[in-house]
Amino acid sequence: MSIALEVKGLVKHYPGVKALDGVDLVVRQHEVLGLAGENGAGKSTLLKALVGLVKPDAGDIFVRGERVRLRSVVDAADHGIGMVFQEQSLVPNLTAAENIVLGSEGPGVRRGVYRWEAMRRMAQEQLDKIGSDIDPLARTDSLSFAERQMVEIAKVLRIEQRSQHPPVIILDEPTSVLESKEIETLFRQVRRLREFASVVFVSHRLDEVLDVCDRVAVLRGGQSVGEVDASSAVPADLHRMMIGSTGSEDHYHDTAAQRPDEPLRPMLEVRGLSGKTFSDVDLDVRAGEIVGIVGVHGSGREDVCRALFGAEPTTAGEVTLDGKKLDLSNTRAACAAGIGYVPAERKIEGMVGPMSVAENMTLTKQKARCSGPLVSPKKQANVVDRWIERLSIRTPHRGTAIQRLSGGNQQKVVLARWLVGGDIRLLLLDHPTRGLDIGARSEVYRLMRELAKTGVATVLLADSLEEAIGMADRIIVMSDGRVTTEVGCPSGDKPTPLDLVKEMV
Amino acid sequence: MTTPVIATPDVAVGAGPGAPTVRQRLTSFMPVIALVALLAALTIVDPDFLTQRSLTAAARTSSPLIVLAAGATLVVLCGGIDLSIAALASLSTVFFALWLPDLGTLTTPAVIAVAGAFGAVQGIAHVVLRIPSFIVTLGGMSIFSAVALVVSDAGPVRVADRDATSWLSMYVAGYVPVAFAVAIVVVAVIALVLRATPLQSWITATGYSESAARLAGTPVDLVKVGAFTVSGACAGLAAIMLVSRNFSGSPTMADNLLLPAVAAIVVGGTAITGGHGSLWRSLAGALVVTLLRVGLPIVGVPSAYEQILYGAIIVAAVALTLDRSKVLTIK
Amino acid sequence: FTACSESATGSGGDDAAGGCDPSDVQLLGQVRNESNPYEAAWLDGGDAFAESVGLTQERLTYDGDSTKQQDQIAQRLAGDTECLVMNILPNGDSDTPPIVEGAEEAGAYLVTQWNKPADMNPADYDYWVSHITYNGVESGKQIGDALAEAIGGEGGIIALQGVLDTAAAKDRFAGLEESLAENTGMTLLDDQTANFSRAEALEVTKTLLTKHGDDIKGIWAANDDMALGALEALQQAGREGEVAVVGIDAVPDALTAIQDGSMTATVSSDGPWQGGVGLAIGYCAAIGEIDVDEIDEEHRAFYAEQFLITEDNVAEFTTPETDPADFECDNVFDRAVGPLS
Amino acid sequence: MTTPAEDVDVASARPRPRRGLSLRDAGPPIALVVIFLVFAVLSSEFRTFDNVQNIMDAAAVLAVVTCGITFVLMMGSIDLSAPGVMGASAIAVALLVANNRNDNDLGLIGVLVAILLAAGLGCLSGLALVLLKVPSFMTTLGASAIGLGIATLLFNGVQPNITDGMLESWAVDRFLGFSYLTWIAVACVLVGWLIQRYTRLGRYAFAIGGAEEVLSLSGVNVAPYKVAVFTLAGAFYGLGGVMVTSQLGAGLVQAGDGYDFSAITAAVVGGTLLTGGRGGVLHSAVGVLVIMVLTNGLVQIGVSPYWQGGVQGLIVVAAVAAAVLPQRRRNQVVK
Ligand SMILES: Nc1ncnc2c1ncn2[C@@H]1O[C@H](COP(=O)(O)OP(=O)(O)OP(=O)(O)O)[C@@H](O)[C@H]1O
Ligand SMILES: Nc1ncnc2c1ncn2[C@@H]1O[C@H](COP(=O)(O)OP(=O)(O)OP(=O)(O)O)[C@@H](O)[C@H]1O
Ligand SMILES: O[C@@H]1[C@@H](O)[C@@H](O)CO[C@H]1O
Ligand SMILES: [Mg+2]
Ligand SMILES: [Mg+2]
Repeated sequence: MSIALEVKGLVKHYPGVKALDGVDLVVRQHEVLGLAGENGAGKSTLLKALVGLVKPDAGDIFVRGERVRLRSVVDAADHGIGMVFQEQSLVPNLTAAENIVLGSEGPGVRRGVYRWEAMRRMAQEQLDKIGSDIDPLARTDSLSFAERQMVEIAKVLRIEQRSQHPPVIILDEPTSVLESKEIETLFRQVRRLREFASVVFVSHRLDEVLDVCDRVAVLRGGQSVGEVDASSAVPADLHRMMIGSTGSEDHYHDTAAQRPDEPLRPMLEVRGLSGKTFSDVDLDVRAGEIVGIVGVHGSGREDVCRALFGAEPTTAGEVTLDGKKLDLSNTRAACAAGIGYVPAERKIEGMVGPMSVAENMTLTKQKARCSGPLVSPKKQANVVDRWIERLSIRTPHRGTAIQRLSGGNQQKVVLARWLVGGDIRLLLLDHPTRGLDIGARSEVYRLMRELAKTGVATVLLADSLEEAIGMADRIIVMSDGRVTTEVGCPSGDKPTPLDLVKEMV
Repeated sequence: MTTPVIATPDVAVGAGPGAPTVRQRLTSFMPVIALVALLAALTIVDPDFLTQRSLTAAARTSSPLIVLAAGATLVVLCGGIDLSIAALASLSTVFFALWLPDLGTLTTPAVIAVAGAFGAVQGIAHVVLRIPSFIVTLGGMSIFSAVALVVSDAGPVRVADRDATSWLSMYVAGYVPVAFAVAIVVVAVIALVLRATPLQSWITATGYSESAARLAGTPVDLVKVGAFTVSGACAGLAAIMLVSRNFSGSPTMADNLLLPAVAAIVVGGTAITGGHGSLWRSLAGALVVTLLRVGLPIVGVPSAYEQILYGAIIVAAVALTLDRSKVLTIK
Repeated sequence: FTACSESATGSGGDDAAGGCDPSDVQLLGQVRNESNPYEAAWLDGGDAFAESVGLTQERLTYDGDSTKQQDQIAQRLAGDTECLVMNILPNGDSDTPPIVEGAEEAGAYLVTQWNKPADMNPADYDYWVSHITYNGVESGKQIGDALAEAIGGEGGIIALQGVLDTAAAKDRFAGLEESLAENTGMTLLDDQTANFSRAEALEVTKTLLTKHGDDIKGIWAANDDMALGALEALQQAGREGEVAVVGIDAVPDALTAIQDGSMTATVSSDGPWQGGVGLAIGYCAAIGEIDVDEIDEEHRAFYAEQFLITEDNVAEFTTPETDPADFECDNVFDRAVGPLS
Repeated sequence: MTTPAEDVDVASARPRPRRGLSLRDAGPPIALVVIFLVFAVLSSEFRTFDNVQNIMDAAAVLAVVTCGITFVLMMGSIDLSAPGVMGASAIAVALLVANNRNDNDLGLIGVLVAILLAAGLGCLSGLALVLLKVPSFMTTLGASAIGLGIATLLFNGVQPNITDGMLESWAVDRFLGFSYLTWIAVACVLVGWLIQRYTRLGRYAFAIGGAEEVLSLSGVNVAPYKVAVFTLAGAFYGLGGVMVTSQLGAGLVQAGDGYDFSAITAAVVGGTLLTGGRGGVLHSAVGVLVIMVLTNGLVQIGVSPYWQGGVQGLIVVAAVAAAVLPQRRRNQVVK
């Protein structure tokens, strides 16, 4: 197989970090290459260099044997390289069709004038390829997260039209927000792409990587540390390479009984909670209990979470925490009552990008940075550094802007925000492990369990059914804004995903 | 690790690459550099410009603008804008002149408090009704103007008792106008309070990303209302400075200070989109704008060319002062 | 504030000695802007005077911005004030006191025009040589009377007021009210402000024309700019010639309009003369030709002569020119028609 | 393989995504109708056809200026250059068509040149924005000052009055009861809407307000579009300046006074977001009518001139508040 793309000795420094430290990588034609590595290993940086968004400090990129300097996305596209970014990148107020053809409208725009019908057709063609039934003329911001992801993939596939050469298509964590049906469609598409293109695929779900890829290259600390043949490797092999030692197998699989034996005291009681997208929700969470909520798109579970945090209006219902009635009118009251919330859309809602790790971490809990009403920089530094260490957050410094961290590390900071005060009672976690590597996930799981042990109640909207089953003590099934069933999930007597799916339909 | 998470392990803290680089330090001095450059240019054109008397006059002249800009900077940092400051300052001059005979020494605090309250009302309208601050304060601007016209009976109100504001016309150590010193103190006090308390990070978070701030439990609404309140109070104080110079209140006295005040904020390098910036930058910005407003004609630039130069120089000044690494997209 | 002192400098304060060498005198004229004909002509008049005595005039404009005016004056007074003569159009009444005090302290000869607080008098100061204005009540009444005559003493009129918080606007409107009291057949249907602006007058007049329709027989405008805007509105409504229009200022366009019959009357105010004579008075005081202490009380603050201009006498005013004789030290008060009331 | 939690096919249960207009666009028109009806009830003069005509004629210039500013606001930028740009074009056109100051008689070509001058000033704001990376707030403020400077230079102390029959007739002659200026404004709104809906420039302006960085990631070089939008806006202001000159029969340096804030207000009242990405020319047209109906109505019902500004401000705030009511969300960002 001839080589489509080769990277030699790529180096990229950021203030305080060597994101890439002499990476070598070979992408062959007609293969799906997996790229694995912990959060912050340099995957996204490497891939961005391949589409001209990151200017490497040293090293070479060869496309079909020819050394190239990629200056921009257009430049890369002309060389047949295209990418779906880890963070969504669609224009929300344009139609899906426009997003799909954006920047290379071809016959969709003639002499600066839009041909809406042609554009719709072009977009439809792309969407058909991936079997999506999204309305091409729908405004993108009216689509769900997953639908938008499909639009992104439909968009990157346009590269076929752009370059005469077999394209290289890069997918940076495309599955982290997809449903399994959509993932299957995507994988079918990836396999189809292999017929005429090369694909670079990144995911933190290692089984997934091994499933769809032919070969997997592993990055660690900005260096290539080897590769495996996907057909013969198991996730543990990858994981070992990623962390450089024998990794603990501690996944979300419930290991030992964690709960104290005495009956758990009820902490959160929700009665008849109704809002725009949910109604008559009853929910109990006891101290030290993790309750998972599962449901399909539009089940309203996210809005219930937000409502409990005072971030979504409610029309009826009563909520008590520790027997005290909760004020649901604003997030301040929720925080004061000891509730913490980790939103799914980290980039927009979870963190304040330009602010430092330290400030993001201590935004909420004044105890963590103040003596009296005054900020004590020393105290803040102490607390923050302690948590950086505690959660193994990879950051050059507590003063680094959080937007410079890798996704997984950003998530840890967001989570830490609720812990630094030491007064957390109830955690509402919306896809808390989205985009996290295995290690980080285990960290988050361990953290959740430890918090549970200290009596913190948790509501978890999990990334996958397995995660929900593994972590939760009880699972609530929601559909159409209502709670339909509750499935017990005690350690030692866990249901299977299949059992759950049965309950859900 | 099996220690309960709530327990707190000890970790050594090291200084490191989080500290600002030389370049970052330089960009934060840009407003001062712009100021010095402008002063130098004016001096080259007219060497008489750089005298102690002249600088003292410029300092005194700039005081109300500094105070106005400082207050409004808080609103801008939160991501909003306050278009009412000038009209509110005009109204405050009228209040001061009208109330002085009855309230005496209490007039100053009373005017500042009332102006602050008017600011607060706008802030509350903004956060409760969810109307863009641009519109709320534009409405505020016309309402304050109307009230000022009516209560003043559409004319200046003389201040007979000049002693009430004469302290602002004095000089500290013979050279520094008290009004200027007060302006500096206001900037310093607000800046210090922000810095010493969580307010700074709340304001910054609100300005950069309101939704993330809110979901982090930051008191976004309170912070905004607070910013409008301080902005209003600063308009009140600026009004008193104007009265101390004009010996009267007038319903349109400060109206023309709106654009210079906002220009001062932007020239200082504070991002009009919120988040990034500081009061010190606005202080430097206000001085730059003052020098341009009074300096160009004084050194003999003819009126039409003065406008053209003013336009070109403020743009150039912002090109110099804005730290683009802190502002993601320039709109 | 124990460390505070009264002033940053020690200059000024002494008596207006007036011993300047004519060539040392610095002349400064300040108006709102150079983008309207009246004020541009004012500064040109100042230039003409300066040239006649071999000097140049420093031209300052402040965009109708009170604070900018104060800032400029303060800055200028912090510079070289030796033998400085200032002829200034304060933006509003309340802008005059600080200018006067600044000039007094710096020892600069000051002439102000149009606006000053009623209770403030040049006679109480050493360097504030004179204040010149036109009698707004009188001019407002004069054009009111002319309007009454034009509509045959009978019918409705509308009034366009100036910037509400200026003395000029209020005095002129007071004059109209006097005229209304005398011409009882004339009724005021509506009064609105158009802020001395031509564009605003156009819109307001259009609206009032639809509101009152044919009841409107005349339009009283507090200045010519607004009168000209009203004329445009009439033209656009197809009613030109049917409604009488009066204004104040005698700007060239208004004179043309009077000539061609579309406008009824205006009142002269002579920009070039104002620009020249203000500097001349200060200049004469600076070089000692005039002793400030000995100026008649009634010349320290006076109304300047003004004329009602109608079709009959408009020809005399169409080409206003400065007459150097007006600016000779003996003649500078020739147009004074009485002290401010 | 892991099984994502949302593992069941009920996607069809989702409401269909919205494609066209929705309730949240209905606020401003409703406000317009309500305000109109209130005045109509309060004043018999207000509800005459003559007065409606008058309102439309009075709205013409603001409508054209607002058309221009809408594109800028859609990008999330701001434009304060209208006063200077309009002043420059007003003086320029007055000096280029038949007038009392010189022998020029360029007619329509003069109009075109004035608009080009204005477009050039707009272009200058845009260039400073993309090349110097200075926020539009400042570049347009600067461009306005430069425009006023140029206007003052051209004005040169003597009022230019136009004698050009064509330009004068625009304000006076009528077609179907409305002045030519009003029809010009209608045409501008239409052209503006077509640009916004059917051209790359318009859609990209909209997209820039939505997510500028995404356009760059998609390989679109946004800089030329930004410059083009400011240039287009400048051209609209230029036409506005020409229209003011036609109305007043004279070129005034102050022709554009106050149009910056009133145009922004009109656009926002119409539902255009200052943060960009929402609204449009039709929204703005509704906003312009709201403002003009208010201005006119307050005079018609006889509110004291002292209070008019204040009452208008209050109603604008109330109208916007009412219009945003249906779209209020808890965690909504309002700047
Ligand atoms: N713009 C930037 N400025 C500074 N540092 C950066 C920047 N982008 C990335 N980094 C740093 O470079 C390193 C590699 O980041 P990168 O995003 O490539 O990781 P990743 O492997 O994609 O991680 P994840 O799996 O979490 O997405 C990280 O330490 C990150 O903090
Ligand atoms: N009945 C409805 N009417 C309008 N919008 C709805 C309705 N149901 C759901 N939605 C929209 O879809 C979203 C679905 O709710 P939510 O995201 O809480 O469900 P979810 O199961 O967590 O979805 P996901 O699988 O995408 O995480 C709501 O926020 C809302 O925008
Ligand atoms: O007569 C003029 C008026 O036109 C107006 O400008 C104010 O007062 C005078 O200056
Ligand atoms: Mg990544
Ligand atoms: Mg979800």
